[in-house]
Amino acid sequence: MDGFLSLAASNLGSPLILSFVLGVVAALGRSDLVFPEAAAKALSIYLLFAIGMKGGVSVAEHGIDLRLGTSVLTGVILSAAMPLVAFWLLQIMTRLDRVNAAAVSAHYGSISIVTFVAGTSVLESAGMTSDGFMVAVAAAMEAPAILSALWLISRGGSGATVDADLWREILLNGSIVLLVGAFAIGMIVGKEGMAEIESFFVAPFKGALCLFLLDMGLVAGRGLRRSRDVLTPGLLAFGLLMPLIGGMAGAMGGLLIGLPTGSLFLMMILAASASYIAVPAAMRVAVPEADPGIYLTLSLGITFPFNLTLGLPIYLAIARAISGG
Amino acid sequence: MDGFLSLAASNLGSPLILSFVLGVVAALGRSDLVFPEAAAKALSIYLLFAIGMKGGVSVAEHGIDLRLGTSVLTGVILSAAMPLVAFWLLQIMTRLDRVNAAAVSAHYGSISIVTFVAGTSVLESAGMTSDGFMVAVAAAMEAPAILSALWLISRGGSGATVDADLWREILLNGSIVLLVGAFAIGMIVGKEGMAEIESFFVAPFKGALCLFLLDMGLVAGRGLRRSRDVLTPGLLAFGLLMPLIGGMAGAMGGLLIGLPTGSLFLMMILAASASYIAVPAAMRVAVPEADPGIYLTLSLGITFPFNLTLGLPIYLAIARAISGG
Amino acid sequence: MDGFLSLAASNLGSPLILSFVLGVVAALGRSDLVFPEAAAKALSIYLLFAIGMKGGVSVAEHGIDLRLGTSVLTGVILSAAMPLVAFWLLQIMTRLDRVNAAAVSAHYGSISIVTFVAGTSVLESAGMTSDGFMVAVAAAMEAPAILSALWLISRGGSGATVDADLWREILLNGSIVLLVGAFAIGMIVGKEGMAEIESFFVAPFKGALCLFLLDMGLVAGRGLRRSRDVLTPGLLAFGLLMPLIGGMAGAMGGLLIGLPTGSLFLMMILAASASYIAVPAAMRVAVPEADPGIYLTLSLGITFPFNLTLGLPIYLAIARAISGG
Amino acid sequence: MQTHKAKQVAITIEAPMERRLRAAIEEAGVTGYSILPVLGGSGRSGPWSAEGQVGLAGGMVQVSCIIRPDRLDGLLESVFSVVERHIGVVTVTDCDVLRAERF
Amino acid sequence: MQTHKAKQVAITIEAPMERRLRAAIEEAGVTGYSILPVLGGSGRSGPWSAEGQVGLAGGMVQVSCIIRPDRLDGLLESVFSVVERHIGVVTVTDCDVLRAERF
Amino acid sequence: MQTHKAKQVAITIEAPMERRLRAAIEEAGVTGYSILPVLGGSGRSGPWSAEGQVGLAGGMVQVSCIIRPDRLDGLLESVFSVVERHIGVVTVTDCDVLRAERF
Ligand SMILES: Nc1ncnc2c1ncn2[C@@H]1O[C@H](COP(=O)(O)O)[C@@H](O)[C@H]1O
Ligand SMILES: Nc1ncnc2c1ncn2[C@@H]1O[C@H](COP(=O)(O)O)[C@@H](O)[C@H]1O
Ligand SMILES: Nc1ncnc2c1ncn2[C@@H]1O[C@H](COP(=O)(O)O)[C@@H](O)[C@H]1O
Ligand code: NA
Ligand code: NA
Ligand code: NA
Repeated sequence: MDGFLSLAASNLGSPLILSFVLGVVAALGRSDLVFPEAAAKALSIYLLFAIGMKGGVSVAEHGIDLRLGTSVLTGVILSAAMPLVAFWLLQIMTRLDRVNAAAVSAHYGSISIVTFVAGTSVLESAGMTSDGFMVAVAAAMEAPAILSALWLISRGGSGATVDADLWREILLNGSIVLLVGAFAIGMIVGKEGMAEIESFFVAPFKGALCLFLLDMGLVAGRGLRRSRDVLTPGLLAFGLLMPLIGGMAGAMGGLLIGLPTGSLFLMMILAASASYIAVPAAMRVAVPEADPGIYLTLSLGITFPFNLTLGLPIYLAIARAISGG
Repeated sequence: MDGFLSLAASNLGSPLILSFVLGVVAALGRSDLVFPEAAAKALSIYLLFAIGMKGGVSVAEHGIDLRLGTSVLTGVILSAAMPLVAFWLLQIMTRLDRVNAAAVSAHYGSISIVTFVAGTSVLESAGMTSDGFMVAVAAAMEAPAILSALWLISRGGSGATVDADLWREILLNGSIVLLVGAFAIGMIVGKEGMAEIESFFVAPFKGALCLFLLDMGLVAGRGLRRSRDVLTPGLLAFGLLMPLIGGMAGAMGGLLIGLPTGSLFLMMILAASASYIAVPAAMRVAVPEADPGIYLTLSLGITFPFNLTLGLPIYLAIARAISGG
Repeated sequence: MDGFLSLAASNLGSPLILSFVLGVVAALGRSDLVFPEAAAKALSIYLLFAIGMKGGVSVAEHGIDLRLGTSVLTGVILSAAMPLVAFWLLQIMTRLDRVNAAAVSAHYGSISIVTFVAGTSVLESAGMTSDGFMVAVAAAMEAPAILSALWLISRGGSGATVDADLWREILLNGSIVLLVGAFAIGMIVGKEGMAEIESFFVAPFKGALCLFLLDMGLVAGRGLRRSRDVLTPGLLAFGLLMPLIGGMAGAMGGLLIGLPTGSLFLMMILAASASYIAVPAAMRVAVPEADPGIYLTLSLGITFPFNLTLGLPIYLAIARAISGG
Repeated sequence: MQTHKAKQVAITIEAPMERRLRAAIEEAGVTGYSILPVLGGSGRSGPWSAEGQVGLAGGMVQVSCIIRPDRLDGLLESVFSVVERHIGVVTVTDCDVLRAERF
Repeated sequence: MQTHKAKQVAITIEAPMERRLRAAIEEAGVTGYSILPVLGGSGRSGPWSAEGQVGLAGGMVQVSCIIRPDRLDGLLESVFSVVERHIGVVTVTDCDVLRAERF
Repeated sequence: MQTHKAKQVAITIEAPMERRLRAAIEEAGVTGYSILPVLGGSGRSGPWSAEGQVGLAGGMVQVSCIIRPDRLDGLLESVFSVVERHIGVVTVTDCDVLRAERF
């Protein structure tokens, strides 16, 4: 508990979280502070590329090991299975119809790469390490949840179908391509190749992440202001409970395959976090009937801030406790 | 004098000023060189965040001291009072009507954060320090001038009113929120927290400022090309005289409250500089009758370049002379 | 040959080239990964400014020397003469009409600054140096080719005329102004002035170039996908042969004026590379009848990737062989 | 396909006035509108361009509302109260819409 | 100058649907269209803004086609099949075009 | 509200031609126009997109002028002299404007 409190305090007092809070406060106070769309997109490309490459370099360093395979597999299973849990919970806790419940659950099976990145920087601050291949796990977990959700919907008789085009869009969406591509580049160039470019991709990374989190805070705050009425107590409770359940699922998966503390923590984060970029876009195409006000508010307005502020120290404390790290 | 000449020469020969000059020359020569709007906005967010945070960290280092309060108060008084001086001068020196004169004077009471930032980097090059709280003074000086100007207009019987919405827009405008928010973050995270992100916010700062000044030069040059006819000799003289008067007012205020040389210099800059972002936006809303061609040309086309090139060394020489620094 | 193979391998395995390849692959796979236009433009401003300034600083270091003049002159002659060679080749190898052939040849006389920059970073990795003034040569080679091409067209009786406006647009186009302006700034501020800003302009340069090449790969890949049908075998052959011819012409010019290995290599690159920014814009204005699908596909889709991947090591091997470096 | 008569009202206005214009439109009972960026232009107050600008003051946006014809007058009055003292252009165009039940 | 009657069809649709809409337009035999950015707006699904957004999901674009009047029905039907289940607005306006041979 | 008949002329043209088009418009005595960005599109010269582009060559812009009907012919002639050899689309639409004294 003591360890958790000091972790939580140091997390809440980090420039990353404070930048996010500043964004939320500015948006709720209706400041006219905004990030240009192009700048937000450019920052996200930078962050994805950097995190992917770092993962690849680290794998090149330590050699590919069997755990890469088992970890990716575990991630895929988690991503595919968690929507079922989320769907079931939503039917108990809320009055969402089948389509909306399925759409929401797709988000929770998938992942938030920014939460993942914030986790890696918590690890760094704590002087802990993690496996580079967790980036590949992150990429692998983006899509399966979408398919589970679409299956849930089609079982209900609604006509959500996935045509070839949508398949390609889901599997080759920008963030997966960047993560996987940069991961591959990192593996090829290794530590040496990285050395030439690390004053762009490594040193300034955390500061750039501050600005990105400021933007995320602005967007999340604006979303919250606009969608307050959507948030029933049931939905709110789901948005706080589901990440904890996901985190535990991630922990169990990670323990099963013997992940060390740092990677276990990241696996928990992946399972606990909810998508707000790739999945919403897929839902708009495949399930236009589902209300984005619900799934975006939940994943970006509730679960993302929760994970960022309280979730990270909770998951780290748990990861340490159960892995003996 | 000798000291001033060498200061002036080293200022004019710095990459910051030369970048600005390049922008002006390119615009006057009608090159098609342009900065994307989104990039300019992103750069300004970066600069405001960085300067705010650095100020906060420095305050965290040296402890809050009474002078923070007296300096902010002095700044607010200067910002509120200078428009009256400017208005009176404009009525003597030019033929502007009441509304345009008031609108112009609002700009001169308020501040230009880029001039301030350029000043801090002149200090740095000269190996001098300043108080971190001067950033808070800068933020505090943005708005009061607007109210003075609106009061001047309403006294004249014209219907410029400030509704609740405009109040919020003025006080929570993006640059104030960023400066104050980042200042607060800096105070919370302190030197230690800053260490993790300084290779993004500190080391590349000056280079980023070069690009931003290049853009400012392009915008200022384009503005000058378009608004040449607006510039009567009286207006031009005002645009060069008013910053000197403001600078002296800042110097007196700073001396009164016992600011050390570096901070005195910054106070002079704040008083001497004229707004070209926050105030114009407020004027467009509250006083649409005022001609932006006049106030933007003066503040961005005349006073900004003057301060940047000649003003900075002049103010520094004076600050040194009167404070015995 | 051995040297060449290892050069080629190290070039192909560098993060720069791999980023470009990632972009091409993503575009050909129709991923939705895109760079915001504003971010691409901002990156290009950064790169041009940085490369220009570095050149200027290096000239300030080593003093201006006669070779600056002779090199610029050689560059201008190459730029003006190569379109004639290209035009003649195109008439032999392809069925392009006069106007399209002239438009294409303008691109090959002019230069690709990104290829140049990639070349400087190959030099760096190889621990070799080059003359700072080669940046000025690059700037000087942008425009002459356009005039040669317009002359070729007008000789054919078609009415491509260059009015004063177009002249200004060609000579003061953004990239020339940035290169030359930053070069001048670099010469003025010298190594000392550069020191203050090099953690923005020097250290992160290569990493930023990676992202830019990723974008170039995306654009080139998209272009290829869209313009496949345009590419006859003749055109394709031209797009691979012409850079080699250009490179040899550059080598001869460089040898004649006694350039050392590094600069000789850069001169070869300038001659070998084809424009895809400045020249296309000029062609759209002056020769709207020419099909951009042809000249852009050739210069950006064929020659640029060729130079980047195979051309650079080839030119470096040749430069070393003939200059005894 | 079945289409229905409608009016498209396009208001080009300074960016700092956007929030007020939106409020006025909503006050007129119109909840559907789109906002398009404007890169630059020229008018009685001279030419301008958004390029390289940091502040809102320089820029303009175009707000476009598709409405049922009978709502036109209410909307125009509400809009006029905002643009009255400000620079900006208001145009009304006849158009047909698919899915009229939405308006 | 000589002008010809034409129709302008403007479709405001969510960005993730853009690719499908383009395909539908091309299927209807229409090869000319332009895509304009939309910064934000409001509708039955509430207000939105592109500012600071990273994903496509939030944004919309406006696709504008100028066509010969006799192609209108085919185009609308094709477009409708895409927008049917989705949010978005479709308007048709009469216009005149220069250089009608191009359409 | 009182409105007046006007014409809206919209010219979609390649970005490198923008400066010349503006000059032509001003030569025709028209001082009011707005410039809107175009993100991409398709036409006889194939599809294009501004995304990731650095140069002007690839992009297009849309210039929109609201004018008094009696100025239409002069404007079209002036515009035509610029677009004649270039790709681009010119449309004319009837509209009503508020505050006609401005045009
Ligand atoms: N006749 C017009 N057609 C299109 N846009 C216009 C027109 N007049 C003004 N505008 C736009 O509105 C802005 C302000 O116009 P003004 O109030 O006349 O200065 C201009 O800069 C243009 O962007
Ligand atoms: N009446 C309208 N006029 C203009 N744009 C509209 C209108 N209705 C909807 N839109 C645009 O279409 C988006 C989605 O509308 P809706 O489907 O009603 O939520 C809105 O956010 C607007 O950008
Ligand atoms: N019928 C049309 N409707 C709307 N925009 C068009 C149309 N035709 C062409 N355009 C635009 O003009 C550009 C050039 O057209 P084109 O000259 O036909 O290649 C296209 O890429 C579109 O952006
Ligand atoms: Na998850
Ligand atoms: Na001031
Ligand atoms: Na060349």
